[in-house]
Amino acid sequence: MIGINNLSRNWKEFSLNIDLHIEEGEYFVILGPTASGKTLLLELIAGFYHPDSGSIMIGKTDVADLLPEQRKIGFVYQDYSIFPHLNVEENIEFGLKLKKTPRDERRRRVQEIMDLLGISHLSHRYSLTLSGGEQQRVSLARAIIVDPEILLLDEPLSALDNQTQNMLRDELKRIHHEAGLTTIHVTHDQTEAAMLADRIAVMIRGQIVQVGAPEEIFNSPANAEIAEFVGTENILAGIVASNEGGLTTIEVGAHVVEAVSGYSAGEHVRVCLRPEDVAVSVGTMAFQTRHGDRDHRESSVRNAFHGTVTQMTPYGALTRVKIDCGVVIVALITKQSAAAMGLTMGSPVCVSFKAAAVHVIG
Amino acid sequence: MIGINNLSRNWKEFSLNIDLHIEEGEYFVILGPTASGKTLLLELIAGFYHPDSGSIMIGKTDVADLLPEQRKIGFVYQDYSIFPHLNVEENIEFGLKLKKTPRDERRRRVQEIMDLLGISHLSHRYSLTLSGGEQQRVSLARAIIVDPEILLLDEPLSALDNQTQNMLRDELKRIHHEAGLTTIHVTHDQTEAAMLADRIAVMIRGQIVQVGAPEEIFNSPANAEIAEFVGTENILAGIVASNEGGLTTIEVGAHVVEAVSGYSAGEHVRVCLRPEDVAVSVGTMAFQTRHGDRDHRESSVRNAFHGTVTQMTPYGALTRVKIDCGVVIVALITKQSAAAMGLTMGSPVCVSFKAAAVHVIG
Amino acid sequence: MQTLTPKHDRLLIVFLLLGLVILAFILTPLLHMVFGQLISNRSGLIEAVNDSAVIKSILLTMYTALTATAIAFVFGVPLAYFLARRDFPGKGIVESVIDIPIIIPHTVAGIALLTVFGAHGMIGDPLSSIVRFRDALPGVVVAMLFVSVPFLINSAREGFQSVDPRLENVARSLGASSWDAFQRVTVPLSARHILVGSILCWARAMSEFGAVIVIAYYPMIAPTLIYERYISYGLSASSPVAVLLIVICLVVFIVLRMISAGWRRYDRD
Amino acid sequence: MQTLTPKHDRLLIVFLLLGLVILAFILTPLLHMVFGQLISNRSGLIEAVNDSAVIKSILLTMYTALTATAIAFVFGVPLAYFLARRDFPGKGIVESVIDIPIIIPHTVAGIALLTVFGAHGMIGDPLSSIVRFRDALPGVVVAMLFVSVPFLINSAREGFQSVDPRLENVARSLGASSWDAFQRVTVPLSARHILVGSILCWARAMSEFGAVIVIAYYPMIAPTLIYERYISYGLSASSPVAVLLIVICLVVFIVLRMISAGWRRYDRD
Repeated sequence: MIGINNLSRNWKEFSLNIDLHIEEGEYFVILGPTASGKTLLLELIAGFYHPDSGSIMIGKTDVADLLPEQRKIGFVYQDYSIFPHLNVEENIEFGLKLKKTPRDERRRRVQEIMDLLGISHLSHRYSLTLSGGEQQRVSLARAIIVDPEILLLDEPLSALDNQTQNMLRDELKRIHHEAGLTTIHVTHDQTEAAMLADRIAVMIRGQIVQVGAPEEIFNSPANAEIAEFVGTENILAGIVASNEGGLTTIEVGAHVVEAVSGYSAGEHVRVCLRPEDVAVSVGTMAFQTRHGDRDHRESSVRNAFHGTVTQMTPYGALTRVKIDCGVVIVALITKQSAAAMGLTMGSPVCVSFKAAAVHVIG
Repeated sequence: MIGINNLSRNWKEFSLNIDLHIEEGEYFVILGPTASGKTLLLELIAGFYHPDSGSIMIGKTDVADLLPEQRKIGFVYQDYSIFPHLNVEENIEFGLKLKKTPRDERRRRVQEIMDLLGISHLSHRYSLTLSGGEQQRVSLARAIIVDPEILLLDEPLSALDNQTQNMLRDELKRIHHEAGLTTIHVTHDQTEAAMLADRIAVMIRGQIVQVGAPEEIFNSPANAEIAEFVGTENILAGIVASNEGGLTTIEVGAHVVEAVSGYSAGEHVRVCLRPEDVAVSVGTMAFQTRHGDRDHRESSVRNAFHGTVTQMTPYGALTRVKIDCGVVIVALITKQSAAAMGLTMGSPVCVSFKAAAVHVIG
Repeated sequence: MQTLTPKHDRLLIVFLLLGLVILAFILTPLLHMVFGQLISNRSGLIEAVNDSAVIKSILLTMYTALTATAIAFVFGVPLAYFLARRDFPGKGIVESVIDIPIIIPHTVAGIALLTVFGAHGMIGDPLSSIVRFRDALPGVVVAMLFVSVPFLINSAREGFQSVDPRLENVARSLGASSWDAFQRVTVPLSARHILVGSILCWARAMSEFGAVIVIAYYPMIAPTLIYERYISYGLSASSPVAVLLIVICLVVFIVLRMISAGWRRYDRD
Repeated sequence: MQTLTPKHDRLLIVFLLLGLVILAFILTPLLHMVFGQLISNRSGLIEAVNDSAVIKSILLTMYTALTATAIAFVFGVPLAYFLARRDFPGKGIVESVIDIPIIIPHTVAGIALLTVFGAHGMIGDPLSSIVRFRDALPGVVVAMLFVSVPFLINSAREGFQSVDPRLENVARSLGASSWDAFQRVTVPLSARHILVGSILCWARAMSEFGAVIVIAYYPMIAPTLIYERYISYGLSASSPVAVLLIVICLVVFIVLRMISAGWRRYDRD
C-alpha cells in the first residue's frame, strides 16, 4: 500500500532516512522517542514538505508530484489543529464543502459521523471550549468524513489524561476495524503501541531501526538501545474462549489465561503482562491448563503455567528470569528469591499471575 | 512556622480560601488537580500578589507588609524560570550579588552548591541548552544559596521524564533532610506526594479539603471526591530491620515485609503497594511473620500476612477487598476469584505480594 | 496569573506617573484645541463646516488615502504572507526595506518619488500620455502609498505569523488548494490584524503632508489646505479647520478600532 | 517545522511577485535618485557635502531628533512597562491614545502643538521668559517628539510583554527590589525591543516635516531645507541634498539595525 524508498530529508542538524513498507488496511505504529523525526515523516507522506530525495509510493502511484489535497490522506496532529474560527460542525464539514457535496448530503454525513463519535451535543461549540478528548474526536471526524485512503495520526493520545486515553484508544481501534483504513500512528508510548499496532516500526534519530509485530519488538528487540527504549512487556497472542460478565478465558497456545476484558469468544487478542506482576515458584501452586485441573481454587491468583527457566539476567537487586512455558514469559523477581529457590538454567518452575494484572488488547 | 488564616483571593471566576498550618522543618505537599489554585497559593505566600483578605504568619511575623524580597522565601517555578540572559553560574550567584556578598565568598559558595547538585560542569551554559532536569537543579541551587527559611516548589518534577523524576525526587528529599528547610511542594501527582511528604494537604477548587499524613490521605480519604483524586495505594509505615545488597527487611507493625530499596537498618520508611499487586488466598501459602517461619521458600512471593476481610466493594469486574492484618491492606481481585474463594466479611484470608512489587519511600 | 494585580508596585506607580506626562503631552494639544474652539469660537467651526473648499479637501483626502490603502492591500498583504511563511537568506534586509518609508524624511521621499513619477521620470515619462502624477490625484496617492504601506504590511505579517501553519496543512489534507487554505483558514484567523493594519495605513495616508506637497500641491488635500490657511491667515484662522480634521480623524479611528476590537479573536492566549 | 520549505507553493510564488511590486515601489525612487545622482551629477553631490547650510541642517536634525528620542525614552519606556504589566479598565483607550500621533495629519499636529506651546499657549505662555518654542529648537523637538513617541512605546511594550513576569517574581524572591528586578532581569531581556523602538523613534523624528514647519520654519532642519531648495530652485537643485539625506538615513538605519540584530536574543522560539 505505502512504499517509502530511500526517503531522505535534512533540516538543520537533523537528518531523516527512511525505508518502510506498510500493507493495506494495516494499523501501523511508528514508535520512537521525542525528536526522532516521526512527525516530519508523516508530513512528508502527506506532502506538506518536500523530501530531498527518495520516493513515496501509494498503491502503484509515485506521489512526488501530487499536491497534499490530491493524496487522499487524513491527518490528525498532536494538538488536533481544530480550526478555531469554525464550530465543531463546520470543522467536520470543511472537507465536504470543498468537494461541493450538496448541502443535504453534507448535513446527513456530518450528523452520522458526529453520532458515531458521540460528539453531536458539541456541534455548535468552538475549539477553545472543548476538552482534549473532544478535540481529538472532532479532528478524527473531520479527517475521516472525506473518505481518505490513509489516516496519519501524530501522537493522537499524548495530550490526553489517562482515562480519556484508554477510551479513545479503544475507539481508534474500533474505527480502524470498521473502516479498514490504512493507519499510521506515531507515538513515543510503548503501551499505546503494544495495544494498537498490527506492526510496529521503531524509529530513532531519523532512522527506522526495527520493524515487526508487537511481540517481536517487545520480546526480541534488535539491540540494547531499542530494548531500553521499548521497555519489556510480556505480550502473548491468544483467542478468547469465553467471557462471563467480564471474566475472560483466553487460550494462549496450550494454556488458558483468565483476565478481565470486554472481548467476546472467538476474538483474537493479545495478553499483556508486566514482568514484575509474574510470580515464580518451584513447589506446587494453584494453576490450571487447558485441560481443567481447576481444583486449587484457594487463591486469587487465577493463572499459573509450568515451564523451564531459559535465561537469568541480573537487574540491580532484581533478576530477570525468562521462562519457557510453551510461550516465553519474563518475570522480575528479587535476587534473594532466585537464590532461595535455587533457580538455574533449566530449573522446572511454575509461573503465576493474577487475572487483575493482565491487560487484554484487541 | 507558617500560619495561613482565612486567606482569600478572587480572580475572575476563581476563588481561593485557605486555612493551613505548616510546622517548622516539615516537607509539606499540597496535592490537587490542575487549576485548583495551588500555584496562586504559593505566589501569595511568596508575596508576589496581594490577598483580598486573611493573613499569612511566618514564625511570629505577619508578612502582609513585607515585600517579596524581605520574606526569605525560595521559589522554584514549574518551568524553573532560569534567567535566560545569564549563564548557570550567574543565575546561581544572582541572589548573593544582590546581597553584596564579597566576590571570593560568592565564588566559593556557588562552587560548593554546584558541586552538591552535580552541575559544576554546566557553569557556563545558558538555559536554552539545558535539559529539564539540569534546569531544575539550577533553579534549586539558585533558590537555596541565599539561605531562605522556606522553600516553595511549584510542580518541580512535572516537566521531567520518569527517570529524571525518580532521581530528583530523591535529591529533593536529601536536600530537605540536610538543610532542614521548611518546604511546601505543590503537585498533582499522588505518587510524588506519597513519596515525599511528611504531611499532605489535598486542595480542590481553591479549598483545602483534607490535611494529614500520607497514610491518612491515601488510606482514609475524607470523601469520595478526594478518594477518586488520590487513587488508592496501600501505604504502611515501618522501620528497616536490615538491608543485604538491596533486599530490605522492613518491620511493619507485627509483620516483616521484604522489598528492594537503598534504605539502611533503623531508618523509618513507608511501604507502598498497589492493590492490584496484592494476592488473596484462603488456603495456606508461603508467608512469614516477624517471628520467623521462613520454611515455605518455594515461591518468589516473599511477603504474606494473615488477616480478616473487613470490607468488599464491587469495582467493575473486579472487587476491592479490605483486609485487616494488623495493618489494613487493600487488594483488587476479580469477582470470580472472590466468589470461588467464598470471600465474605470476616473471612480469614492470607494476603501476599512480591518483594519486587513494593515501593519503599523515606 | 500575569494579569493579577501584583503587590507592592511602587515602581509601577512611579512609572505610571512618568507615563502620564507623555499621555498628557499627546492629549493636551488636541483636547485643548477641540474644547477651546468649542467654547470660544464655535462660529468659526460652523464656518469651516460650511466652507466647501474645506469639505472638498477632506473628502479628497479620505478618497485618496482609501485608494492608497487599497493598493497597499493588494500588493502588501501577499508580501506579508510570503514573509510570514518563508525563510530565505536576506529576509532581514527585505524587512528593513519595508521600514524605509518610515525613516526617510517626507520631503525627501516626495522628491525621490517625483524623479520617478514626474513628467520626465522613468515611470512618469512612458505613462505621460495616459496619466499625470505631478499636481494630480495619482501623485497624491503615490505619495500616500509610499509613507503608509509599511503599517499594513507589518501588521498583516504579524497576523499571518500568529496562524499555525499546521492549520493550513490540515486544510490541505482535507482537499483545500493552497488558495482555499489561505482564504478559508488563514485570512479569517488573521482578519483582525489585517483590519488594524489597514486602519493604520489609511490614517497614516491621510496624515501625510511633506511628501504630498512636493508632488502635488494641488489638488489640495486637507493637511495642505490647513498649511495654506495657516501661512495665509495665521493660527486662529486655521484652527477651526484643524479642529474639524482632528475630530474627524479621532472619530473614524475610534469607530474603526472599536469594530476591530469587537472582531472575534482567536489568539491563543 | 515551520521553517521547512513547504511544497507546491505556487500561491506563494504569485504572492511573492505581487510583493515585489511594493518592494520595487519603495526601492526604485531611492535607488534611482542615489545612482542617478552618482552617475550624472556627482559635482552637485560634492557641492551639497561642502554646503555648510546643508551640513548644519543635517546635524541639527540629528541632534533635535536625538533629543526627542531621549525624552521619549525617559517618559515612554516606563509607560510601556506599566502597560505591559498592568491590566485596568480603559487600557484599550490608553493604547489608542498612544497611536493618535500616527493618525493626526502632520500640519494639524503642528497647529495643535502651537496653540499649547506657542507664546500665548497654556504651556508656552508661563514658560515664555525661560524658553521659546516657536521658531526655535525646543519647538522642533516638541514636534518631533509628538510624531515619533508611539514607535518607541509600542516596541518597548512588546519587548516587556515578552518577558515572563515569573522571572521578575523569582528575582524578587532572591532579594531583588522591584527596581533591581526591572533593571537586572527585565531590561536586559527586552533590550533589543527597546533599541529597535529607539531607532525607529529617532528615524521617524528625523523624517518629520509638516508638524515642524508649522511650529518652527527656522532653525531649518534638513526636511525643511530640502523643501525650500525645491520650491526656490526646482527639482534638480534639491536632488543632491535629498540624495545626501537618503544615504545618511539609510546608512544610519542599516548600521543600527545590524547592531540590534546582533544583539543577543532570548526570545523563546
